[in-house]
Amino acid sequence: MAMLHIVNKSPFEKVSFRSCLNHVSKGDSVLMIEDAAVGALEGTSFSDKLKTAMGDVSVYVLGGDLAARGLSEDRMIDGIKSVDYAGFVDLTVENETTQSWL
Amino acid sequence: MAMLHIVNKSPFEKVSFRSCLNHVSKGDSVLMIEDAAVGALEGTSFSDKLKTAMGDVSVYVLGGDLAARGLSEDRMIDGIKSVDYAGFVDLTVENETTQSWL
Amino acid sequence: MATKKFMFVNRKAPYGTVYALESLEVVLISAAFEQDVSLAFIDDGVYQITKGQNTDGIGQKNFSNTYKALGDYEIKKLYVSKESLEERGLTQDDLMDLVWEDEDDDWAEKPSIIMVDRSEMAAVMAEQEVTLSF
Amino acid sequence: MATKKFMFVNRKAPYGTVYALESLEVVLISAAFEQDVSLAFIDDGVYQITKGQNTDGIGQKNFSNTYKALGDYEIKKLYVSKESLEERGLTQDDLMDLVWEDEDDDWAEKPSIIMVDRSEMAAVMAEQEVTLSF
Amino acid sequence: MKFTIMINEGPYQHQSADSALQYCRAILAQGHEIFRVFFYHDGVNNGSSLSVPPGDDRLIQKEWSELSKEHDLDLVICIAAAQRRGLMDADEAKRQGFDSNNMIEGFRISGLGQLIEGGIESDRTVVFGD
Amino acid sequence: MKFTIMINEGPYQHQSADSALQYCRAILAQGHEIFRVFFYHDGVNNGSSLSVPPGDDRLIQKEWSELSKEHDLDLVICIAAAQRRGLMDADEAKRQGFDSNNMIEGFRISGLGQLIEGGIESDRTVVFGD
Repeated sequence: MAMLHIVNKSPFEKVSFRSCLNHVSKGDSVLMIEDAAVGALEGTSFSDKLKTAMGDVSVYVLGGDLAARGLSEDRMIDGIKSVDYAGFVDLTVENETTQSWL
Repeated sequence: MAMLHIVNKSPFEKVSFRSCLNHVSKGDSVLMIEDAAVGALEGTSFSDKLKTAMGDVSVYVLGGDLAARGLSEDRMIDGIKSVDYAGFVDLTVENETTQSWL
Repeated sequence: MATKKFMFVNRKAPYGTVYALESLEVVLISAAFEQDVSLAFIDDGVYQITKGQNTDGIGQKNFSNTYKALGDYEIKKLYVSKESLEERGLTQDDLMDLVWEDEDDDWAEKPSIIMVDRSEMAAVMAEQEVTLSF
Repeated sequence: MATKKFMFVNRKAPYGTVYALESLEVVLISAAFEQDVSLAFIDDGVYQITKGQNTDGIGQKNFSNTYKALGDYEIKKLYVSKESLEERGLTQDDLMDLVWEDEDDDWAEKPSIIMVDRSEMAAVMAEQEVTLSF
Repeated sequence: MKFTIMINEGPYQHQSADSALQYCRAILAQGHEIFRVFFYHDGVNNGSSLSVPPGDDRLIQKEWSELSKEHDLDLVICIAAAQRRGLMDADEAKRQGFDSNNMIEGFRISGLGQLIEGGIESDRTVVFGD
Repeated sequence: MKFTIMINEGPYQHQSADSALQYCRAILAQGHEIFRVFFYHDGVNNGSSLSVPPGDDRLIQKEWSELSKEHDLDLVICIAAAQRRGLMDADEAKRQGFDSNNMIEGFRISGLGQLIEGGIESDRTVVFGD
């Protein structure tokens, strides 16, 4: 069963994002919302960790949360897809289960 | 002026403790309270970082918070002193200023 | 009612925040619904089940004994992250001795704590149908 | 009333929590007390002053323009951590152009943002008399 | 598809209440069903009737209340969490001997079993928290 | 020595309210003076009058209220933060047209200037939060 992992904390502030990536299964999806959106950027101290994980999982970011923090989508790591809340719902439907990394 | 730095978050969960240690001045004191108390243990993935800082600063832990999490004082890094709330007040008085690393 | 695989994920230390306590309250209620319940203790969540907790100095109630009652409620799968213990300088010896009694085996006491590494924990998580985090 | 050195330490991203917004409200009030005010932006606090913030997608008010008003309130020392920007893949170009007008210099606009490394930030923090964190 | 949502944080302090609200609106807009929204921990404060934020800010509690009315949502506040935090409806206030109450229309107070039932009865359970 | 304390989190959810309470007791036990305790952000919920925790748990709001009475403490709840979160005394409730109010005795509502004044007037300012 594929799982949607929802992360909402900055990878620079809390360990939850890393913990999530340490516990995903191949074929799962990871969605960054709220403060976690800042993790989508290329060229950060976290981006290599995320790019490695992207070999196994699909990664998404809630576009509204990225924009709120002044970050434009063209600075994202290649392969990350931006979604809106409708897309968030779609991801929940497409994956059989969800886990929030609080 | 000497400063008392108060940290209250686990160094394994949040970056605030490391951030504190990156911004202390020689002669300052660091007090671990609440979830930060777990940072007092020897032999963790954080203990080397704290021991290095102890060359410049004095480090204290609120004993009640350590005990609440099932950790005994004999497992602390050498040189860390355990205090109670009265000792917390004393530290606030002895240092001219305080900064809480929230 | 249907039976589903429920997992309660505990990532936070006790007492510093209320999540550990109120999570445990949900776990106890879940027992009444006869679901297939697992608990995961990862990251600072491992501090929830350390032995020897003493809250006299902080003015909060020590609720660690409640974990010992989980076996009586047929909640007997407590997955603990090996890596999380190691990073924190802890071993399984630092954890409470949590057990359940197997009625099919003359009520023999059996361990509830299952030590797993990250890939094993990931496999357990992948099997769940409802995952609640606190 | 006495004049003291006040520092407001901002370590958290805006919108994910209320701290950035309510911290800014305190900073504005402090101006009325004519204190010697400094702000520190470290760790995720640097996201508070990025330019181009657009909150249309999250249902919250965009308050980033308020930082631009700080200069008018004689709040003109905004210390920003170089290392925090770097770790996040940001540069000073990603921050708003925050300025104050120097009345002793024919109201010339001068930058309020002061880029500092960790040891410089530590030195600024060590000078403070009242440090408020949110 | 049927959803249950759990919300662990109160309004304003954390974004989780905002995110959950937007997510619920998107669920409904796509024709899915919300079986239940369960408010736990400080999340119970989303049901407060006494909030008066600045005029240019959102009033999250009222948005929940109105969404509930419009879509006949089942918004459940955990009684144990609510008692700790001082959130109560008129009946509970009366039972406890208080003159005042502070729960906004559209929510109801019930036990933790409602959360587990939501997990069992729904196709998806999604948690918003800190 | 004169202290001002700021508390950023509500009761129960985070330990900061507990820690601050114990710290204030220790200050007073040593004969120091508490100039002011300022409740900000969710910290305003420490002033709620409607909490009814389980019988074997502490009632943090009442402990503040009693400490205030015993030592004539100045416990100040930030009005802007309180309005966002639905915490109000009888006067404010009347002004806003509400039938109910939920502020416990021993606290008063005022503005953010009280925090800055506390910082200026006190020898030490200590912050408790998340």
